[in-house]
Amino acid sequence: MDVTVAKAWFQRYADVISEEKALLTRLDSAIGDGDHGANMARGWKAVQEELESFTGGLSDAFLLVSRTLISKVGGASGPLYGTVFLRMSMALKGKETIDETDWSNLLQQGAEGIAQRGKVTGGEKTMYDVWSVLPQAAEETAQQGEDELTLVTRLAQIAREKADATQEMKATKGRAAYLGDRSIGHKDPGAESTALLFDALRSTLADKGGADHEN
Amino acid sequence: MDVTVAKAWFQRYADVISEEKALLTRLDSAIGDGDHGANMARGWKAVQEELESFTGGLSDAFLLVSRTLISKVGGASGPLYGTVFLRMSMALKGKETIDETDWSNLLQQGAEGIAQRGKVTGGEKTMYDVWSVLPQAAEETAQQGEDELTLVTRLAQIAREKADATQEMKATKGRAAYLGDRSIGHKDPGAESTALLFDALRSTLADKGGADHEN
Amino acid sequence: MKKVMNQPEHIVSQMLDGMAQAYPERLRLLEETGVLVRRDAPVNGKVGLVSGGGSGHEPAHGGYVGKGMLDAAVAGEVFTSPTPDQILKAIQAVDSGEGVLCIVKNYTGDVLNFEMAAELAAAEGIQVEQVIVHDDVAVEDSTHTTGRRGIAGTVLVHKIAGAKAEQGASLKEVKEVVEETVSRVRSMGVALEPCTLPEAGQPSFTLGTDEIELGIGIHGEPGVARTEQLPAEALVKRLSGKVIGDLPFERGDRVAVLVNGMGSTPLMELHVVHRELIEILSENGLTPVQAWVGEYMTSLDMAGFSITLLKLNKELEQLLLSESDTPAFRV
Amino acid sequence: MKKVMNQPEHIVSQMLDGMAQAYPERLRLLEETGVLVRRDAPVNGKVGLVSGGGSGHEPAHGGYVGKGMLDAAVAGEVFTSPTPDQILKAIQAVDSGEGVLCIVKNYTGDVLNFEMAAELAAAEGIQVEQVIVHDDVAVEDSTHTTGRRGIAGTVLVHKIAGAKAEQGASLKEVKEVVEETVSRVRSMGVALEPCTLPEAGQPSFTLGTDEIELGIGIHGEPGVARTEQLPAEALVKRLSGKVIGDLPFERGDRVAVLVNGMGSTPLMELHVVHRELIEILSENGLTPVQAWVGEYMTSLDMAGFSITLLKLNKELEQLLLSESDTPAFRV
Ligand SMILES: Nc1ncnc2c1ncn2[C@@H]1O[C@H](COP(=O)(O)OP(=O)(O)O)[C@@H](O)[C@H]1O
Ligand SMILES: Nc1ncnc2c1ncn2[C@@H]1O[C@H](COP(=O)(O)OP(=O)(O)O)[C@@H](O)[C@H]1O
Ligand SMILES: [Mg+2]
Ligand SMILES: [Mg+2]
Ligand SMILES: [Mg+2]
Ligand SMILES: [Mg+2]
Repeated sequence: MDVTVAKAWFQRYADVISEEKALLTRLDSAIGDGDHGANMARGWKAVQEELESFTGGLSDAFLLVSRTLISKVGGASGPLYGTVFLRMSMALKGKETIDETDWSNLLQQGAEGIAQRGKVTGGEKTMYDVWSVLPQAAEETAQQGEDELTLVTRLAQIAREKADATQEMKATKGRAAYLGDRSIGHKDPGAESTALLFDALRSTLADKGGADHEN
Repeated sequence: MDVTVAKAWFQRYADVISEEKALLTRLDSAIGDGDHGANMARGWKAVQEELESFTGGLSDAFLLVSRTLISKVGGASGPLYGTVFLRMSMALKGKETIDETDWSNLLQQGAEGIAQRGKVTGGEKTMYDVWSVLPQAAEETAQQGEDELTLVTRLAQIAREKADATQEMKATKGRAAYLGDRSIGHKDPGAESTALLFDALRSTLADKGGADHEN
Repeated sequence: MKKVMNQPEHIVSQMLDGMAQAYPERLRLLEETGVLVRRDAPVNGKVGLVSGGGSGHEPAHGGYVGKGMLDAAVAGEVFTSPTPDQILKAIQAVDSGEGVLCIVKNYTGDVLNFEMAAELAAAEGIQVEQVIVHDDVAVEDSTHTTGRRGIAGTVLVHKIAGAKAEQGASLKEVKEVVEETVSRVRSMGVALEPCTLPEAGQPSFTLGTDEIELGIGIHGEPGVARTEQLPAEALVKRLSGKVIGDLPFERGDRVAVLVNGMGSTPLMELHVVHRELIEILSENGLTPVQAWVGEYMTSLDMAGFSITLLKLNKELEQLLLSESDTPAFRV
Repeated sequence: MKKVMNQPEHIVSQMLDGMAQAYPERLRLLEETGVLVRRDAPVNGKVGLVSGGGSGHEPAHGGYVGKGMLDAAVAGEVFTSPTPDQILKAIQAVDSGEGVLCIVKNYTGDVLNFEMAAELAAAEGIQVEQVIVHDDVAVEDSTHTTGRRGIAGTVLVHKIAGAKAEQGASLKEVKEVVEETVSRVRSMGVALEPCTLPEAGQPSFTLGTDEIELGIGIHGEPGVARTEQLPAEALVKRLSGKVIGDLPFERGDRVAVLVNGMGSTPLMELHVVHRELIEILSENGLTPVQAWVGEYMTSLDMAGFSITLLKLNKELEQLLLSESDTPAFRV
């Protein structure tokens, strides 16, 4: 991933969020307060706008996302996603490009940011249930000698599974926790938006792969 | 009509109102504020209770109805019906019983009371459209030599027709006036409660007739 | 219909109990009458002010009882004018010998019952005067009809009447300033959703999912026209156009503004209305001197709002802004 | 869904415009921030008080800005905590050098955003402290979970904090009395009908025609249990039972009472609730010292209400009853 890929990823994700706003709203209405779709759409639309005039490097692109989310999203997801991208931006300092071997550390930084900010551990039915398993998955896939696209495809797959698996969990953090047992049977909206994030990354890289072949 | 008949009439009418409360509410909801059923039911339930311990004469019975309606009904219909029964009570002063020849004057007093209190004339889609035609009908029927039951049956019939005829009128008095042309097509609730009043009188006299025959 | 109540027949008396208990230093409830009076009524040397009407308009009218506003509020059953007996009790309770002014909204029921009460009070030797408020520009104004309804503008009338009476003005003087106020106040409302009477249990009318009703009255009686839903800007323009277009407003006027919620429209939306209205006023060269935005004259759980403008003069402005201390209206 | 608004994305900023215009002597709106501050902020020698949260709770929080209460209120998008940038602007605007106390309702989003703002302010050398309000007894209180929500009781916390700060107390002293208040305030709510977010356009949950939801939160998030509709008496008994049964109340206590409407429940019904509550308090040997009945912390157009009790001591009672002059809360 270099800054071009990162920008394409963020732009694509902004489009995805705008398309899936209603889905996220619906999930959040069931066990939260129904604003996750609007929150994410507001934040990522702003990211898209900011990116138009952006000319910096890889780390800066992540910093831009972090700052924009923190200042535009609000709610629980604003500081949480904001922290993720902030930590990733730090981890990317000085790098112009990363490959499959760097992903595990990058994700580790993001996941730890959520854990600290959100005082959350696994199994509490939050976005952290997705983030927390990704570093190790990246590590293992890289060790198997797979390329970045394969690795990211694997991440997207796992993120999807983990997001879907939150459905059967009982929430103990975030707004859904107020529902107790009644939160079971509904997917966590933050976990879903995370799954969409990695799916956008996968399709961005896949397109780029296609484009590279054509060249 | 003597005081026994009057009491039976009022008691029967109280029952009718309690049964037809929903109808009056529905009519008033369409072109008014939906309280005519509750207003009348509250007032006539109180009349029924007051009558239990009542031992006075004919004029007093009408006065009791007047006072009770004025103090319990409120709205437009409270003072209007209250005035009707007050004027009738005055007209009945000193009489223990009336016959077919007295009805016209009695109704005239009632109708005038409404006209004065309500500053209303015929054709404005109110209860007055019913009351205003009854004195003459009573006069004519009495002149034809009919007995009281026949006369009252005729009154009930005319009251019913006149009440139904308010449906096609445009209201210019009372709350329905705010609707202008949109009041057309709905029956006036006060006209309906008046029609019910005369029907209760008819069936009271008819039952008494039956009872008299049996004796 | 979901209402927080016990038996619907008791909702008014239980509401009055709760209200009297919430403001024990300000109000007292006359037993079995539905009348809330100022704790210190009758106030020596002051003209007594009585208003009232059907219940379901809370905080009207009990919320306006207190220093600088009403001396008594008479609560009828839901949407039903109070009876002459009730009104008489209120008049008796607030007359200090200086006479009593009744402020009546123009509905046949209210007018008739207050009229009868005034006759009874006069028979007892109490001086009683009456002013009829008819601020609703939605209704055609014609001497051949019932005339315009009294709606939310009545609250500003209460305020001015109260301030004048508090100054020790005579019954005649208070009545004059109130009549002047009535001639300068105009309102119009809109309903987004109907209200449901506790005893009826059914909405008083129905509106389609995209329909609104312009010129609604405060008794849930249908308004003067239906239209599809409009954005706040267009809706406020339409209502305020009728209000401003009516008689008394001219460029350069100073006006008081009341944006009144009908019961279930959130304050958030009322503030959006206020924002639109301020813009329109400025386009029309009208200066808003003071605004009240909130629920002042409701219609049970109706959704919607009304807009009221009062054209001020020096005296009215000073009276409007002088101190008042009542549960629902403090200046 | 029928709302009086223009584009749903603009409802919050237009609402804030309208609010600032309604109270120009009391409030000023910081451009492009969603922050309403006291016109005279920062007040020399006084600790600054900042609160806020998602919008949709009007009059909270802007209605509580003014003398004797908050110095600034930060409005997030509807039901969305404000961002650290916004909160930082508020902190900066009200710090007179005596430091700033943030009063935060216990929601993950509010806590995280206020925390980040406090870090940013501290980096600028501003002393910032934070108190978290968690008065909702409907939610299980456990260190392993998110803990109890902050709901309507927060308004009484604002009042006491404001009174203490107005006395010139230090940041530490204000924080202490606020923490004491938080430990003594308990609330619980019920929804009769759900609310609809302007952008979502659909109710946030659905209730059967005879169903109500107990323990509802103020973001329209579903509550803790559903039941069939109950008469006011039984319903108030059930809610107040949980509130009174919780930690701090004992016979002989003096309490402040807040009956809060959720948005579309009429004042009439809130007063019926108040009446029932007063009866229950007296059965439990609790003395109501002062009651507030109305809309204080709403949830858009939700129908329902909450009950709050605050166990007083001498200082808290004196602070609660001392003067305040804000758009929505005056003593
Ligand atoms: N303490 C926490 N740790 C990690 N994630 C959390 C936490 N609290 C909430 N979340 C995530 O945030 C999501 C909700 O975000 P959003 O709806 O935008 O904010 P809010 O809950 O404030 O309305 C949840 O679905 C969950 O994934
Ligand atoms: N000015 C009037 N003259 C005669 N009858 C009237 C007048 N105004 C109203 N009414 C009658 O009163 C009835 C309404 O009574 P009710 O609903 O009890 O009172 P309100 O209109 O005050 O709610 C109308 O249907 C009409 O028949
Ligand atoms: Mg949410
Ligand atoms: Mg009626
Ligand atoms: Mg009525
Ligand atoms: Mg939220």
